[in-house]
Amino acid sequence: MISKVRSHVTQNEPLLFELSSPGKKAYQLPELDVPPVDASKALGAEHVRREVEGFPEVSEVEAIRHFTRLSTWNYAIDLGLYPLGSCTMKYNPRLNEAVARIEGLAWAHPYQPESLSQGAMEIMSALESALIEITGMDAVTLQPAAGAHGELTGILLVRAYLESLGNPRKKILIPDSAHGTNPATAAIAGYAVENIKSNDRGMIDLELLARVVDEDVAALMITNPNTLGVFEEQIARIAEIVHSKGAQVYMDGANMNALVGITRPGDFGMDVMHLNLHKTFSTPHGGGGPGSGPVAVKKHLEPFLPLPRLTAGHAGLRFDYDRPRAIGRVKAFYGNFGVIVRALAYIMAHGGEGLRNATMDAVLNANYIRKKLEGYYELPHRAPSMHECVFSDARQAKQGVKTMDIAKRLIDYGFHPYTVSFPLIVHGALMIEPTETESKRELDLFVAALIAIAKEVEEDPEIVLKAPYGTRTGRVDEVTAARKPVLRWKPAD
Amino acid sequence: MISKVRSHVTQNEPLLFELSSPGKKAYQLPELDVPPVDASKALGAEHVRREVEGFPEVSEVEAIRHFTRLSTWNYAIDLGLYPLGSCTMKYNPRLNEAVARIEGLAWAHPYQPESLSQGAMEIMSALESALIEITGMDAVTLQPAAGAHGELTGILLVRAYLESLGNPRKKILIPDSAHGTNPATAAIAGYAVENIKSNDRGMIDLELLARVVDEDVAALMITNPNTLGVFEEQIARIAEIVHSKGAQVYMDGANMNALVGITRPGDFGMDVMHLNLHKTFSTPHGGGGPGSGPVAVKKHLEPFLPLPRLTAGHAGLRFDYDRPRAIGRVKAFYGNFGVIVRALAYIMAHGGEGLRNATMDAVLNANYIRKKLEGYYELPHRAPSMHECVFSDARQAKQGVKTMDIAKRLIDYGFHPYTVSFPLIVHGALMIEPTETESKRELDLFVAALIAIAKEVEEDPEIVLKAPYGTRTGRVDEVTAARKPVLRWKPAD
Amino acid sequence: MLEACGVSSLDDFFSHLPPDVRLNRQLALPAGQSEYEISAYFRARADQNATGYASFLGAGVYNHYRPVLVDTVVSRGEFLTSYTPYQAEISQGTLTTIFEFQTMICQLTGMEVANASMYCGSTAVPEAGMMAARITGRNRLLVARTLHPEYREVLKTYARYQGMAVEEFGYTAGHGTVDLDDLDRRLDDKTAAVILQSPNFFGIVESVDAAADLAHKRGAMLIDVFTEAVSLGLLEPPRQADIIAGELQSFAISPSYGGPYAGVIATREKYIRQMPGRLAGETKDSHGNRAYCLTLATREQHIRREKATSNICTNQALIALMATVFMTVYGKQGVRELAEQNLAKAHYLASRLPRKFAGPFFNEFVAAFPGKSPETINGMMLEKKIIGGLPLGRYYPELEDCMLLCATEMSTREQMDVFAEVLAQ
Amino acid sequence: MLEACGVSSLDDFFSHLPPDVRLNRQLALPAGQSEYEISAYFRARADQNATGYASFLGAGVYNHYRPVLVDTVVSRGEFLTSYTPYQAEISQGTLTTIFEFQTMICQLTGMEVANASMYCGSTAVPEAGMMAARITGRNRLLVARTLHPEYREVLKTYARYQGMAVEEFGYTAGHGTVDLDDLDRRLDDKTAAVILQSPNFFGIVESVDAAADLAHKRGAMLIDVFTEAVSLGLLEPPRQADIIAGELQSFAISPSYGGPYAGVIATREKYIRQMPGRLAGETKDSHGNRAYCLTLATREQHIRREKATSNICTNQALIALMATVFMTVYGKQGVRELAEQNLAKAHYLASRLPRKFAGPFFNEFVAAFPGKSPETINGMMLEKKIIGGLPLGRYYPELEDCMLLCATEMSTREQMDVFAEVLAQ
Ligand SMILES: Cc1ncc(COP(=O)(O)O)c(C=O)c1O
Ligand SMILES: Cc1ncc(COP(=O)(O)O)c(C=O)c1O
Repeated sequence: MISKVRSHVTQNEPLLFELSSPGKKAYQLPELDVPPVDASKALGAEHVRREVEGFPEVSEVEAIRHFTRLSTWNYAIDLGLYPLGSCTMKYNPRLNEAVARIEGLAWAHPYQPESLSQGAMEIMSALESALIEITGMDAVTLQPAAGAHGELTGILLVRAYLESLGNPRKKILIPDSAHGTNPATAAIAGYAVENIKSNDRGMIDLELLARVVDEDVAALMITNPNTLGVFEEQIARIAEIVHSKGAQVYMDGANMNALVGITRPGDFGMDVMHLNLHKTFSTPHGGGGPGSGPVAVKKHLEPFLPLPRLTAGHAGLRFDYDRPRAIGRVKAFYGNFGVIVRALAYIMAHGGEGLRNATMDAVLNANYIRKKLEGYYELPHRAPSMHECVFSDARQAKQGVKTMDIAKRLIDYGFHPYTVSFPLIVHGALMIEPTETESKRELDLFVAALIAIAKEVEEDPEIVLKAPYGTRTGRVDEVTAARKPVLRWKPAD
Repeated sequence: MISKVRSHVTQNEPLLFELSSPGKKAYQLPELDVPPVDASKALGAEHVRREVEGFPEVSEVEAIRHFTRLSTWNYAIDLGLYPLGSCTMKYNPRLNEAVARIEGLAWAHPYQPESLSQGAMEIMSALESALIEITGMDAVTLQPAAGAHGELTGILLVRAYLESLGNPRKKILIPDSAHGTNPATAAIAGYAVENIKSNDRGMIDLELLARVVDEDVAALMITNPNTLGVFEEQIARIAEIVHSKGAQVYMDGANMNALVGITRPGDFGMDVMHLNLHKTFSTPHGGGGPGSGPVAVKKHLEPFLPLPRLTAGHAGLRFDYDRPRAIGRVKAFYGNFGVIVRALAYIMAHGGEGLRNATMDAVLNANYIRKKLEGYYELPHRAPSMHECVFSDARQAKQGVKTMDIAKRLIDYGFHPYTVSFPLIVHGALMIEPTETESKRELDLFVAALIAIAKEVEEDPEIVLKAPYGTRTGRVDEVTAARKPVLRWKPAD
Repeated sequence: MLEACGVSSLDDFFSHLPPDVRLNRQLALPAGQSEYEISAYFRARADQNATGYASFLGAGVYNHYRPVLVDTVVSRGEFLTSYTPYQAEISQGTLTTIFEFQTMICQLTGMEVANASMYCGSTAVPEAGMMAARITGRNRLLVARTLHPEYREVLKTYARYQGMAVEEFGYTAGHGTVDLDDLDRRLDDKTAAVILQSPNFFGIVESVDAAADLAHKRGAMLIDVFTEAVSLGLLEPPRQADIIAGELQSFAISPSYGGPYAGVIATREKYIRQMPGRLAGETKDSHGNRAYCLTLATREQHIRREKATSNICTNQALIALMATVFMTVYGKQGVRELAEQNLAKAHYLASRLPRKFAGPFFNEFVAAFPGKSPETINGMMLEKKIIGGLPLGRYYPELEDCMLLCATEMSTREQMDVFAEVLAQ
Repeated sequence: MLEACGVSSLDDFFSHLPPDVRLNRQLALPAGQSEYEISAYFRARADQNATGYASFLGAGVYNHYRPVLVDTVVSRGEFLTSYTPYQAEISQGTLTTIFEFQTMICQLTGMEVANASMYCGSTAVPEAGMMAARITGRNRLLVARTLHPEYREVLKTYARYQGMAVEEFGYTAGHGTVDLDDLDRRLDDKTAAVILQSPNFFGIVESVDAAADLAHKRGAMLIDVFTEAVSLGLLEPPRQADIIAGELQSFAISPSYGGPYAGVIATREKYIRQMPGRLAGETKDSHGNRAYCLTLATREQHIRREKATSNICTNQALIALMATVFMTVYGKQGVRELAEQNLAKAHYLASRLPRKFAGPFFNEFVAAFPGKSPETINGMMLEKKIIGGLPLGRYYPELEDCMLLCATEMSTREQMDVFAEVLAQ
């Protein structure tokens, strides 16, 4: 009945520290070609430690087996559909990994002379130009390390800009559907957060907006398409309203995968936005990162972009540090260059048309899933879906089955779950983003699994409540983990 | 009770051809920068095919998922102990993979000018010298592609040598404990095979040998340590006896992992031998290959080594094609260079002392297992073990359980089985070679598993007879496979 | 599929977008290219960069050997292409490695808890500063001028709008260590934390505990920063520090022109709930087996929103895994031997050059060339295929005739001799 | 562990070896080196080889792009570090890929069965010859002079002691294709097989079926050989052949100075039991699920010993997997487009050079330079960072003023223009 997976022996493995035994080593250093130095003499005995207590000691084969065995406990894009809403878990071309490791790029030191860094700088400038074309904005900084970091950068730009006009203002408006990083960012930037309620179509309520926007509002942080996967149809009007009171519109671009090649934030009134290269532009998520969150702005914000700015000099590209109005630095060096390389490789592989096709396929796949499942799961908002669709567990909840239970049961069917209980405006949300790289075959299996689970909920909810069964690790007790935190290994005494 | 493994969901996957759908592609070619050519015009319509019928059409993500999913159905050294007797499944340092892929080596064309191949040639000559030192022989050819290929080369050398003395002779003596490639090789080299029975210590019976060696005998093919893992203590005498009748001694060096740094075939009278670089010198076995089977010889056989010979010329290294007495070529080009690179890297990493230590650890591990298991499994030969030990299923057979059943049950305990029913002189053999790269921890788990199985055989043989249970694939019906061979996929009609 | 969706063309999916915001042309980007062309492009760019140069650059980014095992591990699709391990039952691989990472960071730093990673060292510092502000309820940060200059810049950017005052204190001209008197003078009851780096930007080992005592006397916290993780193989960690913020680039993370790297924050158990970033914790599964999961999420933005301890979401997991593999490969003996080699190499180079400061140094030091310009010296070096040190004038006007030099286990005696000889001329 | 073994030192394990055969010193090899030193050594060797040259060498080893996916797949430990799949229950991954390999080789060659791989093309040929001898009970092999010269040498070495006579037949001076009249003259009732290559060593497409008809008339078999697998994307396979022996190096197997490569033998169902090498077959497991296993082992040395069809044991599994991934990545459209590009490139180059033969060619051709020596021409090319073609004099005295040139999808128009211009001078 479950056709996607079968269970198979997988190796157990202790922690490194339990595996460790004195004297084992997995390394060898070249012989020292200079006189050895007595550490206590050179540094002072009080500065020299006896040893790194508890540090592991294993052989090379134990090391590779350790990590290989652990890896088999993971699910991954390379194994199947990973429909996490808002995360854009698309397939990441392996070519990107290869080019990022080319010696002259991977081993470039950020302080090596600019004359010997032109290749790296050209890559950065090529990506900046591509992102400007894709977003329709006027300038881009590649410095931010991730989306949230881009948000902070963007809001600081807004603040610096407003300050330059005499008043930084007090608050930031954020729809209740927004991602958690939006309000968290606003707070760090020293702003008060005012949440605005979405209307029943899951979009911004224009009347409400008009009422709350005033001279205290620094900016509206809007996600478009929003976290329901819905395009804010009144986006142009929204921008007008915000601008009419001298406030700025910040767009969270995490969902650009729904827009690339179709419409450009710069063309619908956005003042500043960030992009998640690690989502839309395919850097593998690596179990949580790294990312890269470039910020794109309109002309009026350009003077405030972080230091340094990449500029064309007479002797090729150079970094400009002489920008008095800049907000300063948000990160050492120039950004997550390795991720920048991957994103450019991805854009080069697709080209303009390819990027547009990817967007259309992403939207097609989301709508296909929505259509196939709307008969089985509650669809709280009926507005057209873009790259993702959001159901709720309303029907299943009647049987006492929650979205998390359905998610766990999906694992038995051989899939990674969707995003659970986000966005907050949907109670018991199932947020599904398939991305463009999934085949119809994989989507059909996924749909079939969710339909089968819906049936299980009707016939025998218990099955679903105790899932998963097929995994080497049963349902994990997260409550105890938080109540009595054990955050590191300690030798049993 | 089984502490080494737990079962976990693993992805199912159809064959490529079932996955395929028209129009999908995982490749992109650069745009053609020359005029296209009409194939039918250029080649003649009759030479041009319509298409490659049935060839797969999949996307890049489908391709990588296909092979990633399939890979999870395999056991491997990277996952655990792989105690296949006679196969020397040791851990293969990943560095070897990296160096073999260095562009100037991986992309060297065998016909590029010798002046632009000195690096590759130096590597070959460095390995030749190392192998000469390790074997104590006088010359080495790296041309053979694997052990069996080396055997053929070696026997052809013997034949050419004897021919040069006027008589190639008729037969080759081979102990009944020998690997199947030995007799198969002798046959291809045009010799009759005479098997000689081992004595009850599993070694060559000197009286018997003295009786059978005569002027018709071209060579004795001997494996030392032999396939019981036993060192032929009379090896020097054996060589004398064979030589006394003008015959040659060929040593199958597949078990060199027991001798490196301890004793050298060249020092105990061997005339010619092959080495399995993919065993002793750690090229990963890759699911069946590639290998490399260099042949080492004493001076008198050197003139007959295959063409071309690597030699030092005035302008660096060169290949000598002008060797009238050579047996000719056994392979196009110069040998499996990529494997040669790996073997040299392995030797460089260990150094002389490291290689010797590896040998001693390999012997230690085998003896440890022998000691721990001799109380539970029949040890048909009590002679001291070198790198492997061979048990028999005699005790378990009384319960109707055969070595193959025990092997399958081992899989449930999280291990790859030992070599089953080889050597042929041991009925129902369990041939165990742990290699030096295994930790005591892994060995103890393995020993515990075999002991537990021995108990199961006593208490409830049925369990063992139906194993494995934990795998995604149950016991495979090999009989039907051979009776009605299905050797390729065909579209269902 | 279109049919199933009840539309006739892909365009229909976008028909609800206001026409005037639609892009009515293809993006003006070159046509899609093949793998071969793309790798050719990046190889060509790489060739424009420095290749085949010896280098004595450090200053927060160090040239250490990357064991082959590192890429072997992080290239496995199961690690490379998995998401943040929110679904513990199919993420135990990642979760276990994070737990091991947290443990090893604690062992290295002598702290009780460490998080799963921050973006990098430079952003870990302001996060630590904000953490101290929350804990102490104070809003003034005293930062050493011997902290990496770019880290200080980032700190100021972050602090500026949170009503956090950032004030710098100096270093002693003779030893190049923090000026404890200056620090003591500036300490007051509003000071949330004192922030310093050891080995500091000049490569000199600071007496962190002394600074800690001064800070603690005024109820302020001590935040110690490290940029050269390899030093921890040999250096006694600052037991008196309250928070340690560091950069792990030295642990098998390639320089990659400035990123991605991995930062980390470690502290005492009692401050856990004020810590930013993800944490993996141990628990049990429904069968009673040991299992791991992300925990204490109530600190984080997706739960706490504007009240979160930080806005960080995506972190540097895969890069932290590189560091985890590195620490595993070198292990207890290796991290020490590696540190000892770095110490020996740097001292060999220093023995042949005019040192500016007398303080004890690890693998970096400041060389002074009175009357000469470091840029000119570097120019001479380039001709020998050597990238010299970092000229310090831009960051420290008083050190305009100085450069910061670094030697690691990768620096050969031969390269160092050439460097010294060129100087001698 | 020593204790458990009841010995006091590791040496005790060797005490039973006769003292006079013991090595009483350490091996005279350099001390063990670090990863860093070893990779430095091999990089230095690599730099002594040709790097950064354009090349027009083919002659059995072709310069085709290797898709990144190939190493991604073969680097997975589960494929890289597994043994021959004798234990089917934990080897389904390898077995399935072999089954897919066998199928795709059949699809490419038009044969009914293919084995799991041979060492290489050059050793697959004698194996095919021996196979034909077993099937026909005859012992004479007629081999075309247009078969790769080194393949012919290997064939002779193998055949020599098995009482197999190897005789060559010629090619036509005009077209460079096999001389059918000469073949017909030499065919007799002792002839086990006729062996020829298409595209042949000169790059020219042979009329294999015509030769097959002649062979079959005399009850001999026809063995077709290919060295350039890419040609099969475009060329009609020789339906009349009885056995096809080929080299798959073109399918993502790097030239690697001559190996490891992967050979293959394909034939008709009725000859399976005379086939050398491993075969994977489909069957069921105890649950009735489809499964694969190695089969027909009764042909092989480990069962049949001296009566085996071949002595091959270890084959080229991992290399064959590279070819499998390559065929998957390119697929139906790709193998054709790739072949078409090779055709176009070679014809562009040929259009600017004096061709020796008139026969239809794929991506290689013979260029003749009357009065000039190919070596001198190549010398001129080297100065332009171009490695020219293979001088044919060594293999074909009558072609001493000729070289064999190859162009693939990797050859750029620019390189080819430079080549032609240098010649023009
Ligand atoms: C809508 C949205 N905004 C912002 C973010 C934050 O991006 P990052 O995780 O790169 O900091 C995310 C990522 O989950 C997101 O989904
Ligand atoms: C004892 C012995 N001899 C010869 C061989 C043949 O070597 P290869 O498989 O490399 O042809 C083997 C390999 O299994 C072996 O174990």
